[in-house]
Amino acid sequence: MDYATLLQVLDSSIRLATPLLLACLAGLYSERAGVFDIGLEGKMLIAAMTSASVAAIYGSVWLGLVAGVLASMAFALIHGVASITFRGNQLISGVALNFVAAGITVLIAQHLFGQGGRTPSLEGAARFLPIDLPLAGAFASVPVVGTLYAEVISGHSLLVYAAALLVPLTAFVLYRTRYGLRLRAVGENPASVDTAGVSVRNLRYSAVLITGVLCGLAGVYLACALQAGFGRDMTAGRGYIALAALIFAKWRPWHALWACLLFGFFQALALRPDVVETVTFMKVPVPFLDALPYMLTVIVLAGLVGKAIPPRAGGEPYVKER
Amino acid sequence: DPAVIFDMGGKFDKSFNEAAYNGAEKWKAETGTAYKEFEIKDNAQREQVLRQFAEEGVNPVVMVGFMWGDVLGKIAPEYPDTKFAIIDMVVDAPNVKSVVFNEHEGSYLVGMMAALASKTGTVGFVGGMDIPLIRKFGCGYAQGAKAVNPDIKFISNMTGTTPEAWNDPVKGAELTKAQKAQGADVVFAAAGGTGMGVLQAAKDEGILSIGVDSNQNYIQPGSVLTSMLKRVDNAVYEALKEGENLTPGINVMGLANDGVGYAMDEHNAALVTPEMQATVDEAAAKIKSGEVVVHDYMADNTCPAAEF
Amino acid sequence: MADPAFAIELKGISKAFGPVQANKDINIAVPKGTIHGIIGENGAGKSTLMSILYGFYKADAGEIFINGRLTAIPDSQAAIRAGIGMVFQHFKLVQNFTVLENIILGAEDGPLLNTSLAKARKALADLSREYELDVDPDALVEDLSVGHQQRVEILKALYRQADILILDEPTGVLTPAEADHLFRILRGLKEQGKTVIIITHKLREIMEATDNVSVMRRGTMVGHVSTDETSPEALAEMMVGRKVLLHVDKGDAHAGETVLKVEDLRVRDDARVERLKGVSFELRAGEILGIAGVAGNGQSELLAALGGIQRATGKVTLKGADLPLSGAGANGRARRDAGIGHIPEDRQTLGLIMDFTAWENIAFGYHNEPKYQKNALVMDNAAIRADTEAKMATFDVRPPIPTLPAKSFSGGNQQKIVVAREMESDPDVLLIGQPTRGVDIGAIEFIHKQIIALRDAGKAILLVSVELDEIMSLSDRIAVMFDGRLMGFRDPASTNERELGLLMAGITGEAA
Amino acid sequence: MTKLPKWADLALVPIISLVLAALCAALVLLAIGQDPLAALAVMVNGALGSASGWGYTLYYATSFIFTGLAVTVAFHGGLFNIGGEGQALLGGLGVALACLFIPWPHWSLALIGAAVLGMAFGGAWAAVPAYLQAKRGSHIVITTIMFNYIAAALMVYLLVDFLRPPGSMDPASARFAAELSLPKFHDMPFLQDFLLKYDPEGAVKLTKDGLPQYQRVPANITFFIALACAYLVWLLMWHTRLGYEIRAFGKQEKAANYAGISSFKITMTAMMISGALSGLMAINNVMGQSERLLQNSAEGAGFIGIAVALMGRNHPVGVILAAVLFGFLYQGGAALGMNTTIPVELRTVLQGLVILFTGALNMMVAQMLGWFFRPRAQTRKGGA
Ligand SMILES: Nc1ncnc2c1ncn2[C@@H]1O[C@H](COP(=O)(O)OP(=O)(O)OP(=O)(O)O)[C@@H](O)[C@H]1O
Ligand SMILES: Nc1ncnc2c1ncn2[C@@H]1O[C@H](COP(=O)(O)OP(=O)(O)OP(=O)(O)O)[C@@H](O)[C@H]1O
Ligand SMILES: [Mg+2]
Ligand SMILES: [Mg+2]
Repeated sequence: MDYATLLQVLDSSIRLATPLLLACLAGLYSERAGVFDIGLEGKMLIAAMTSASVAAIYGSVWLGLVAGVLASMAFALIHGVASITFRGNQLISGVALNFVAAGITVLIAQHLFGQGGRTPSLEGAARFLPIDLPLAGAFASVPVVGTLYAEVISGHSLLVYAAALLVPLTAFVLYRTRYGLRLRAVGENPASVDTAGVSVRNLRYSAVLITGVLCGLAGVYLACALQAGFGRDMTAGRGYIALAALIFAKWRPWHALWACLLFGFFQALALRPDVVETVTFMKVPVPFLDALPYMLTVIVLAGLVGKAIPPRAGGEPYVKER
Repeated sequence: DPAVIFDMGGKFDKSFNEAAYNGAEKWKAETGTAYKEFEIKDNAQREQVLRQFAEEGVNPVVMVGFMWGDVLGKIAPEYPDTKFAIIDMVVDAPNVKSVVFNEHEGSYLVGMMAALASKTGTVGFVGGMDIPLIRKFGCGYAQGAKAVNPDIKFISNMTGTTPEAWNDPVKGAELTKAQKAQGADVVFAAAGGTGMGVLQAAKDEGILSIGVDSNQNYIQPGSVLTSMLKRVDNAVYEALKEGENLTPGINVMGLANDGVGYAMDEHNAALVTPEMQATVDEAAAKIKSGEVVVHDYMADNTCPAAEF
Repeated sequence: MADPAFAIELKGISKAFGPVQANKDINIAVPKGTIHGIIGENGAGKSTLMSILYGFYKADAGEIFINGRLTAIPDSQAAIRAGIGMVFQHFKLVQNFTVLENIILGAEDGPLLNTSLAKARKALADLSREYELDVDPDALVEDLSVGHQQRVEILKALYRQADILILDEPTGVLTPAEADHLFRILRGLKEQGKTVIIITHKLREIMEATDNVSVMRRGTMVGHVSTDETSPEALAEMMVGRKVLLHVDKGDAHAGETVLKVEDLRVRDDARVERLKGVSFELRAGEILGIAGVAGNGQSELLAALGGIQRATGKVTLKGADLPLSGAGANGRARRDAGIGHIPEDRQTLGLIMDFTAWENIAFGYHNEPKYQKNALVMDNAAIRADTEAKMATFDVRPPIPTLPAKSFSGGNQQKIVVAREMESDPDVLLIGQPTRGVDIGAIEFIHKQIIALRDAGKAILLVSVELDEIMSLSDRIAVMFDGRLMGFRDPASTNERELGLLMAGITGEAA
Repeated sequence: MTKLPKWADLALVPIISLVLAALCAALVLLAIGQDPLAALAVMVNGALGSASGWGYTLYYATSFIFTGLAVTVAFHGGLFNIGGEGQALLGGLGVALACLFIPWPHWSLALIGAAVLGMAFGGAWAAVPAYLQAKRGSHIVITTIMFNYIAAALMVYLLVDFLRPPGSMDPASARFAAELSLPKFHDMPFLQDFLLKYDPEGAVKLTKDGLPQYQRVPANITFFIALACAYLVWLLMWHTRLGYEIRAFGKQEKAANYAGISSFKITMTAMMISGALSGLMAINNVMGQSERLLQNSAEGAGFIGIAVALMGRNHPVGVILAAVLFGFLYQGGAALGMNTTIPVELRTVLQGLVILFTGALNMMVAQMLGWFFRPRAQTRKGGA
């Protein structure tokens, strides 16, 4: 594989890692607060559909972004009501919302546009376009480093850079702020937060809503940046892979970045059977490549992570009185 | 009443199924008669919908897509009084009309067009599901390109091996970007809904794309060089027009009977010079006359111009 | 109405958990600057009452006066504002946080942690010095001993400038020496004008440390007395509602042959920390060997290893045959087959399946017994139900309804189900952990009698309990466990609480 | 919270959950400009209104009974098996291999052979996530989801590269031998009388040979096997030692060791039984209906099993009822697609809503009911 091809694959990896990263960070907030969320997938999907629809109708990607995030937050709120207020089973609530999202997105898109559950292609201001980072043009001629900067780092849409910035931001919030301290505590031992006079419910709702916002961004990115419009089931299991990445990262922000880049890289490879073939010197069946990110997930969960201990109170509703 | 049944991509795939839909709509507009329609969602429905339409007395039943072949082969003999038309597949039964296309001929023409437009000397092909039918497209395309420029580099990728490959725009876009990185500056998408991603990525990357089945020039105006037309619309229209008197047997639609072709309109007028058009039209005439024979991949599962 | 001389005055407090009326119309007044004791049997509602005062639970009815002012305490934040601090029976600490982080949680100074941490570090140093509460502010709580974790809880309250400190059974996890240290601290707090409320089961502590005592029974307040004017016997009578025999009637032991021989038994926990550091003893037929000790010194591991539910190393022989300590043969079922019964310390997570019915629980662990099978494939549920009815009658389980789920029984009756199951299985050796924890006094007498009867029937019994009284009155021999080791054997007739207390603190006779 | 009487908990809560789910779906329909009542009419008519509608409803229900039971068994063991879909796909492979490569003398023998292989393949596919959960602590929910994707890819690979007959473009195997075709309802005495075809005058339609004509439906003999499986699962869970151990383990994992229940053994067996039940589904759809192995043969039945199990309160009787309900939703949804402009995705929405209300918001429903069942005395002073 020559350097140019490598750059191309890396470029593609970053594009594909971004929705994973956003979803993974989304899951991080919720799970750190003790609310498991297997419904990242559904939230991304509803956000993708909503943002693409609004962007298509009003021609503004920013309106689409707001709408997509709000839609995702609405789903997050339902999950919150089910798992925080009504102490329902968090796994089941997540699975259910994934179903609802898978169906309702198609119903609405079909109703709005009559194109078989797709939105029209987004163009111009209805879409996030790649932006060139400063000096990308100037560096492009510098061998190795310059081309890396110009080809791989530069030229992505705004949301890619936003996702990247969210990593240090999340690390800061989690480890250096009052909110982060309480968030981590409520996921470990909600009673400690409660007896310290802080509302467990409010904390968890806030975390679940942040999850909604970030999943929303992931969905918006899929529909309005990576692609130009919504198509049915366009998330294609990314929500689950993001969860696996979260476990791989042991619920830590920086590790989440590396995990998502790794998964993104494997997804990019799955798109390039030709590259895999030249590197491995054999014809790898395409289904195998398609399954690669999922197999990697299993391998990571089974072996590589070591013991990944989730936040101790995770998955359990906080029950004071039985 | 007649009925039209679409395959999994749905009637708004902007490509194959949509062409069928357009043909049916044209017939409806002309005759003022309604037709029944159905979009398949799971495989158990195939038998169900055929039976139900046949029982209801729908005639003829027109279905698009090779995936219908197996079920139709089983059902057609059970309803000898109902006429069926199937597109893209041959089903041998006395009450079935099978319409197939010479996609390799149309692809040959757009292949020439691609080679003529290419500045890099590299053209790309993004197929949908990896089946002989799609290789037939690719092989015709490669032959056309080589006819213009024997040294041209031909890159081909298939999206997948399942029907999902018809509807994976993300992968379509990534494959296009990869092909561009390998030098391609014209990419032909023969991939149903996946083609949307190809056309989009080509536009984003500033290269040319070629649409398929329907006229897709309008989708990314100024970036779609042309579209390989496969007149599924005509086939459906004809079948509906024949109505209950549908003539059974195999109907091959090629260049000679306007079954395939390439699209010119205001959206790609600026991209295609009169000289290019003349060259392609000349080749078309030769194919029609039999002077040039384009190899059909499905005839022997080999391709003289490309490897898949 | 309320008297400002009282730091706390509760009027008409009621609280129900579903069908359980935990507090019924409770009144209590605590004068400022005193140490006030609350006693009562398990489940009397002490913790509930204090949790209401701390805003952890909301009362169904009643009023709270702090320093004479009617104060609404909807949540713990309000309680903290009112100057109340509480150390719960089960600590409310975040295990993987540092001490400092635990201290500031909920009492941060601003949105960023840096300043809060710096301020807390300084304040903590002052507090530690002032009250002799030494802890490393940067240690992770999970690495601290229970005693140190308790200090963190106290510091947490003091950092929040609590004037009123509530401690819920603070000495259950402490050695006598640590307990003495705690009471010194509490007296210091009192001298500074702070008010302390302490819940405990230990009448000795009440007599030594408190100014006044309130006694609760079954959700009601029985009465208040000044400590000077009462005695342990009087308090016990108030607690239970009748005269209590504080000792058990039993005849002499007729110890027979050695049934169980344990040599150099060692257990490591999941974190590879050695929790049992080479324990050896012999247990003979017809005797009760009591293991005393502060919770957390390896008693759990000893029972778990012998009961087959924890991997161990060493050598254990039962009537001459080796017992596997790890691998396939080390599980509860294999032990039962070999003749070892086990009443686990924690009936709710180990001994019973709380969602199962009583009859399903009677078969728990014995579900493979031939008498419970109809044929090779199908179990004989009717037979199990009949058996359950019989056992419920013998052990006076109330209500005697086999189809009721275990969780619907009270703690004492849950315990009777476990005891019935394990005793009636006629084991050669019975491992008993905390047989009367959470059990009311009537049931305690009954269970004690059963244990004695079993001994007299020639069974070998290993009894683990944190209640020294229980150990002293039931055992034929006593061993004290400290830090994963047995500190030598004592004869109950010739030892006393003081000696055992020292052993529990790891101090052997010679050194004391 | 007031404790509900048992009948209310078992019957009323699911029914109210269902009604709430339906109301939400109705809102969705209104929002997209459709008439919910008309839609309901089409669904009822399409799924129950005709003999063939029933035939399809019961065909789908058969699949859902299997997957619902599969989820139920695992759920009792405290394991949330979302991998029914993949296990059913693999089961399909087993069934197809049995039917394609073994020359069975009679369909009944083939059915036994196919069932065994289907169960073996489905069980084996569930065994891997079970092993990883038991030995490595990998979260079974995520691994089973991953195994669904991997199963789908594996099936594509095998179908395209090995099982696809030469010259075919379908990613599907060859047709099974005609003799292996399972008896359908229209082939069975008595049952077929419900499937007679009538001409407009109301007389029975006859074939050229003068025999009555029947509606052809995909519901087949497997339906009865599914019912038998429900009985066996009931027997297993509540009358055998293994079932006892599975339930005990599922309720209180920590206590299992105390009773000598091996967590490894239970995790493995519960998951493998679960996988085997999912795999067994393939005798319905692969052998009974399509009579060849198609790509994506399970078509979501594995996921619907989750809803069916939740709705059926993880009891075989409930599972059967819920499976019929979902069979109705499925066939009714197809009727919507055929007769209205409402997309079939409505049934996915309904499914999700049913799972949400029965599985996650059940406390809400129970709480609502609690107000009604509150003892009178308490209601009076409730205001205080
Ligand atoms: N969170 C809760 N939910 C339901 N019931 C509870 C809860 N907490 C306590 N109870 C019940 O209320 C009653 C009083 O319990 P409480 O903990 O106040 O007793 P206690 O006097 O502190 O006993 P102990 O000496 O065992 O600590 C008991 O019957 C108990 O089972
Ligand atoms: N060396 C230690 N390091 C860290 N924590 C300890 C240590 N010793 C005891 N603990 C704490 O004490 C708790 C109880 O320990 P253990 O299970 O051994 O108790 P036990 O004596 O058997 O009594 P009980 O079952 O009544 O708690 C542990 O969970 C742990 O938090
Ligand atoms: Mg208490
Ligand atoms: Mg312990």
